[in-house]
Amino acid sequence: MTTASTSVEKPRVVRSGRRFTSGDIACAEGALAAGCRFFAGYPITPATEIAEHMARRLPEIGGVYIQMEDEIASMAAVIGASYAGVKAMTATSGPGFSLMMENIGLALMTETPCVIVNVMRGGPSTGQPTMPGQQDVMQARWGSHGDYEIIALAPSSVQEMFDLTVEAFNLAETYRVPVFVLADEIVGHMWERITILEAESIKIVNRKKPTVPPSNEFAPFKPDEDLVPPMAVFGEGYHFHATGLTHDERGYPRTESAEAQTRLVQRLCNKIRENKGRIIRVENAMLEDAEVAVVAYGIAARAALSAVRKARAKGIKAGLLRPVTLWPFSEEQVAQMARRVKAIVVPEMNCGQIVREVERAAKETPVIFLPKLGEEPHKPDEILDAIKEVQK
Amino acid sequence: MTELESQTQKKEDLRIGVYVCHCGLNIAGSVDCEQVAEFAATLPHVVLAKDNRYTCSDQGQELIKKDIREHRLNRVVVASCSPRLHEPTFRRVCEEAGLNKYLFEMANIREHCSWVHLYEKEAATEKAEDLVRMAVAKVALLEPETESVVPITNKALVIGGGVAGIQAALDLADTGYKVYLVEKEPSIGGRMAQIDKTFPTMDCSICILAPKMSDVGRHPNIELLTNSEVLEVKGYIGNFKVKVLKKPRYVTKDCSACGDCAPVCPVTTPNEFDVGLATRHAIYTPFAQAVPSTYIIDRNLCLNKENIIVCDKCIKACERKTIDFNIKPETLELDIGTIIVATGADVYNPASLVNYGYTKYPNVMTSLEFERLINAGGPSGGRLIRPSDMQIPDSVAFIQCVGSRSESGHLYCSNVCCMNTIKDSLLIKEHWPDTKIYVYYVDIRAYGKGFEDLYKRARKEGVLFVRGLPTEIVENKKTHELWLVGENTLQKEVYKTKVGMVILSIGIEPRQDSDIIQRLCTLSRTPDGFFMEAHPKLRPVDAPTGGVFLAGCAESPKDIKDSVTQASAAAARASILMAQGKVTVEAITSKLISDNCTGCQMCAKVCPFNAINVVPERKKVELIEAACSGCGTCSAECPFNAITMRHFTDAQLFAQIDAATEFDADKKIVAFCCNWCAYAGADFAGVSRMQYPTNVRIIRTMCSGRVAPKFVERAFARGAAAVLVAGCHFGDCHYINANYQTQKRVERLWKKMEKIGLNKNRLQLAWISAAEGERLASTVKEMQSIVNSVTAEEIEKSKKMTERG
Amino acid sequence: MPVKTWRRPLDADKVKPPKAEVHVLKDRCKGCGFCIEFCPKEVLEESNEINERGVHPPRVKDENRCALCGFCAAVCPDFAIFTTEKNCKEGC
Amino acid sequence: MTEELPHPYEKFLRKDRIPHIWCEGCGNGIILNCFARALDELNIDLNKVAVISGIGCIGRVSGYTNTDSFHTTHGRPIAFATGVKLANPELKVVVISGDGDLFAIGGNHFIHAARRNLDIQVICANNFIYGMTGGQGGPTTPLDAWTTTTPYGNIEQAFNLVHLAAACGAVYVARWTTLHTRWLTESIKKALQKEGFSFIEVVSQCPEIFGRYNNMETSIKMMQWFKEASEVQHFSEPSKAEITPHRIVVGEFIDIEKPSYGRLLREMKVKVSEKK
Repeated sequence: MTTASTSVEKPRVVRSGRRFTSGDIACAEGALAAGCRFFAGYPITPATEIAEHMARRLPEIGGVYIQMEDEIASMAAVIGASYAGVKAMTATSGPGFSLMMENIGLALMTETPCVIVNVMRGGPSTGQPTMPGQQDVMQARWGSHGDYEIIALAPSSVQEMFDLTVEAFNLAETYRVPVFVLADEIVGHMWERITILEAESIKIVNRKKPTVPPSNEFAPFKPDEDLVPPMAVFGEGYHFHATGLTHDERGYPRTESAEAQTRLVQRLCNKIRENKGRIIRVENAMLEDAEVAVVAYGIAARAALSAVRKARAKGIKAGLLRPVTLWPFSEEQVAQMARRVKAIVVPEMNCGQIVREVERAAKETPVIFLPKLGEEPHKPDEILDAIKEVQK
Repeated sequence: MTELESQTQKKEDLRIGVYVCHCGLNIAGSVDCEQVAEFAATLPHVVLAKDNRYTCSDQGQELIKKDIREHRLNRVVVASCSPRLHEPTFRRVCEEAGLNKYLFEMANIREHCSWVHLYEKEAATEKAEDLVRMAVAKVALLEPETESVVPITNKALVIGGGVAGIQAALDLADTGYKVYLVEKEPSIGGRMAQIDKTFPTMDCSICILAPKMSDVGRHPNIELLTNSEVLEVKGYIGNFKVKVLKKPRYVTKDCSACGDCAPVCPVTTPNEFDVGLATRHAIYTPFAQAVPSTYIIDRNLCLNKENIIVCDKCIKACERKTIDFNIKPETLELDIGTIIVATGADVYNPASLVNYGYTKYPNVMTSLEFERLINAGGPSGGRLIRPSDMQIPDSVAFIQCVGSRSESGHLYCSNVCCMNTIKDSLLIKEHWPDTKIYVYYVDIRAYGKGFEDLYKRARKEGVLFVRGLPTEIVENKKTHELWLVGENTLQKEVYKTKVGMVILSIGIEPRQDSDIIQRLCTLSRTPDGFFMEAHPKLRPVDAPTGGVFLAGCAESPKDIKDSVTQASAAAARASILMAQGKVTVEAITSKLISDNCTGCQMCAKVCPFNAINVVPERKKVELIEAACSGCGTCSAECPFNAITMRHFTDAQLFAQIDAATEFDADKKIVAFCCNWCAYAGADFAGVSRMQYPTNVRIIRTMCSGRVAPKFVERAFARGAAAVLVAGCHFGDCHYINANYQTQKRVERLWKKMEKIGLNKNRLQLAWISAAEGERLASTVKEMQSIVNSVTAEEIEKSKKMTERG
Repeated sequence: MPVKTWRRPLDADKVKPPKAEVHVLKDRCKGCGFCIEFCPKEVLEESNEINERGVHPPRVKDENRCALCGFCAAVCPDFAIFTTEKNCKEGC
Repeated sequence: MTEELPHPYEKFLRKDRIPHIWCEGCGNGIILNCFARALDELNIDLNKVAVISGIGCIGRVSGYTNTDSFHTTHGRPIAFATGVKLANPELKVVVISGDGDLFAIGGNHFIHAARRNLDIQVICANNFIYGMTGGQGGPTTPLDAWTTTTPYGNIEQAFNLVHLAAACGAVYVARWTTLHTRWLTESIKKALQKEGFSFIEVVSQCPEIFGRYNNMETSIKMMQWFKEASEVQHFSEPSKAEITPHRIVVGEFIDIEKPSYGRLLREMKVKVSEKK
């Protein structure tokens, strides 16, 4: 185990200890801690610092950083690296995210473990590069064509930028699926004190390897009970084939068979849906006896929390439900909570995206939406006013 | 000044000296030389006429010089042998006496007179007088000429890489001249490389040749162009422009001749070098000691024909990656000063002699096949095995003169076969002493140094020499043994001998492709078909064309020693030229009389050397003297008398015609003969003492193309009974193709004669090579009937020919 | 060189090119005809039988002509033809 | 004539995938054939080969090679290969794809991979059109050629692929036709042994569409065109390497040494670790 004193000489993979750092850097360090050794990206505000930090750190620890010609290529390279057996990621923001959609689809179809960090900014199009936003939440869910389920995590602190990036990799490896870290400009650029655990205390998950030896009958997409196929990688002798076409368990194209299409696409969805319980994480604050609930994620959740505290100080029974996992959406948790509260307040830095999911889950319980666009995040009092409002 | 002026102005001060030569009895034997001399004295402007025994002797030459000085002679005529022999001698004499050498003329009263009319002294004498009259008439009109000097390129081209070519190339290169050695085959070495041992010394042929071959390969001054052919030779002595086609080997110079490629090649064919006794592949080297050692791909055999590579076995086998099917043929353009033709010879193919059964009986083979068979490096590893059963025969018969000295093959003796057989018989004795060996011969010719000893040795070793060739060979179908049947002409008894193997001692014949080189270098050939030297005695290695020399079997059948000797001689001759660095070319070139030229370009069209440019703006042509070779076909073509030939002007030729026809023209044949073929042919008739009628008067032109219709018409107008125009055979023309114009002109004349009702047979056209003395003689004989048939009326009619024309 | 070679070379047996065996995987053939068209020895021809794919696979006209250059195998888009050297131990 | 023996290149193919989907006389099969032969002759460890293809007829090739293989999205095989090669430098990463995939939608990836001198081999089957989608014009369609989207004759200039590759910095560039199987195989072998970015253009026949609509009705006719028109001009000026109805300049155009991205990356890592 490396001690703090020797750490100066030898570049450490995990920079354990308490340090003061930014969200983007914490994200990068989290990736390294999770075992990421390949980063392909393209400069874009406000995610650039992740690339820059990876460019500095990866060579030190034997990894590869490459700046590709665009985000399409970055995403393709990430898939390639993952298929060559290396944990890989990319980081971008709205415009780049759009370009990545094509190969995110490929990653979904070929069940490629990889992590895509989207430090959200104001859109559409080039929008406001240096301003925060939460506008890509739905794109993350539906952006690529076709039917699928993905996983997205929403950090709301620098600490979480580290922790959730580690978790993103673990989920990607567990379910063979691209996992998004949906941060935003504020969290990405924010500096906070964080604690990085010792390497061995950080839980790392690696993809399942095939238990059968290489053979002509090897079926690279034959799932286990958890619906996730063990993953062979290039160079191990399995001589397997993967394609973006609808394929059978051998990985061979099945472009005419309805049965094959149903079988494959169903499984791609189900391997996430049926493991929801294990995937979804929500954080509750003072929700037990709450009469008014706030549902918020990312940066908005921080203002929401102080709003709830202020409300309690004024004797209003308010509480907070924060989906840490944005996708799959924590429908049950919200539904249960909705049955107990009088109303739900949903602040989002967009014109209404997650709020639709909340409304769907809340059924009759009224939902008040607090949109926010541009430079400033929500102020706690704005949310408090909304809480007071529904209290009347 | 115009010709007329110059003539009239000369007339006053012309002082001509005439010398009539006895040439021992060569001339005096059938010509009354004193009488001819006395006659000469009576001719206009002749200030002195003498006869002497040998005009070409030192005293003879001194006498002429003395006379030129003392009697202020400004023109000289020597009546003796052919100008082709001694004109240079007497021209030099004139020059030494301060007289321009172009003011000299010869009357050929030996080859064209005394020798061909041995038994008609009177008629011969009369003809000699005519010939002198003609010479005097011409000399009176001759003008001093200055010869132009041209530089000589210091580079030699040797065509043929046999032992002769190799020797010539090495000698020239060692002298310090750049040499291009062009060889058709993939390797140099030629026939000598195929032979096992050489006579009479019995040393290993390739062992003594190989070092020379590699010397050639390494020599800094030699550029070796194998697998190459001469495409074109333009220009003239010292300044040839030669095009050589370098055919691709498809293997680069980096080839280490490791031989890994050949065995994997899937296609095979009989190996030419081993005369088909061994097999080779499409990629091969002809023999172990080949130079260059680089392998070569026979694309006709190789599977990779067109633009695609179907088979890559050799490419794969070649570690050094030297095989490149993409190499393209290239044409090199070389500036050459001198050329040595050493193209060698073929061997006679005895298949045509059915009675010997070659190609029918497996155990009948040629002496060349024998060489490969007996050669330790050959297909049988030196074992003398019979193809029928691969066994060593207990008896062997050699048959001499196969294809030589016989009507069925060639008439000449091939020179090497006797000694070669003797050598071969000894080789057999050396390895298998008990073998019974018969040699059936016509004569044994062991003329050379050490030859007789070898012959004796063979007899001592028990080789049986039987005089009288077998009339036929009969094969025992089962055993493939051979019965030889013939007559022993010494014992006058029939023999019937059984042997295990027969070796046909085949002769040497001219290469089938000789005509190509002949055309390229404008050479002549003897009736045998070998290339003819400029003079059989005095210039034996010079070709008639300046700057071209001959070596080896291309000139005549000869053994290795003679080939090497001749090669060194040729190299020496070429070196002399190049060492001088320049050469003077005869001033016999065309001359423009600008006032008459209308720019009609007729001349330009017929010039074989593109020596005439058209200057449209001036409506005139201009002549390029350096390129002009002096055939004169331009002036013959010019309708406006705007071009004439130096030393063969219209006036000079008219004068000769008039002189020839001064007396009883109606009995005479006026013959125009070209210098290189017909005139030389007439000389050859003389040398061979072929007798023909005396009434022919030969006028020499450089080329039959010089013979303008007006000359023929002049002859008829003067009442000549018949006219002969004679030149080289088509293809042999010394001026490429000028004689085609001759043909056209004569045909035009024939039409004209028919139109005006003249018997066109009175004008004859004949192609006579320098070797065809016989043909000239017979032509003249045949023409007698015409001469006799011509009536006085016809003569009168033809006298008006010119006016009508 | 002039003398026409008419004899069977003495080493004819030693350097005899190996005998070939042409293998056609009939049902793989799609009938493009490249092997027939580009065989330098014209060993192949179109057969009149019809394979699974409904085309006429090539048939060997004269196996002895085959020089084993292997171009048929190299130019076949369908891995349907190849040649091997005949094992001539048992003589062929 | 027997049938028992398996085809000598069987081991390079996914037997259960043969016969392939390509049309009769399609050049793709020959390219696959030459690739197999190259692997055979170099006797490369098949466990260390990854074949990456894009979309289009030839894109299916990765499904037939008995190696690790990936059939990526349209135009992205090179980008994907970049990830594979950098993540596992031990692998020989070969991209086999079409002219439309590599030079229209994928053009950007091609030029940048060549610029980086990434250690991959790119083999492009150039059939002058989009075959899979039914014969539309593309970046290599010759001027005046008929395609379903150039019904009045093509008015766009075509890419000269070898010139493009050379200009972008490829260390090995060659062009052959599918008739030049021997040379093509040698070039593939060279490329596989070369450090850095190598590019081989294979002028290939699409008899079904391009041939049929441009008066070469049969695959043999198209091969005859290659035979008559092709002209080997090794190391000639790539910009002059034309492809016209009368002349197809083929050969090796570039063969140079230049440090590859992989090598520079390794050296950098060493430097970095020494610094610390």
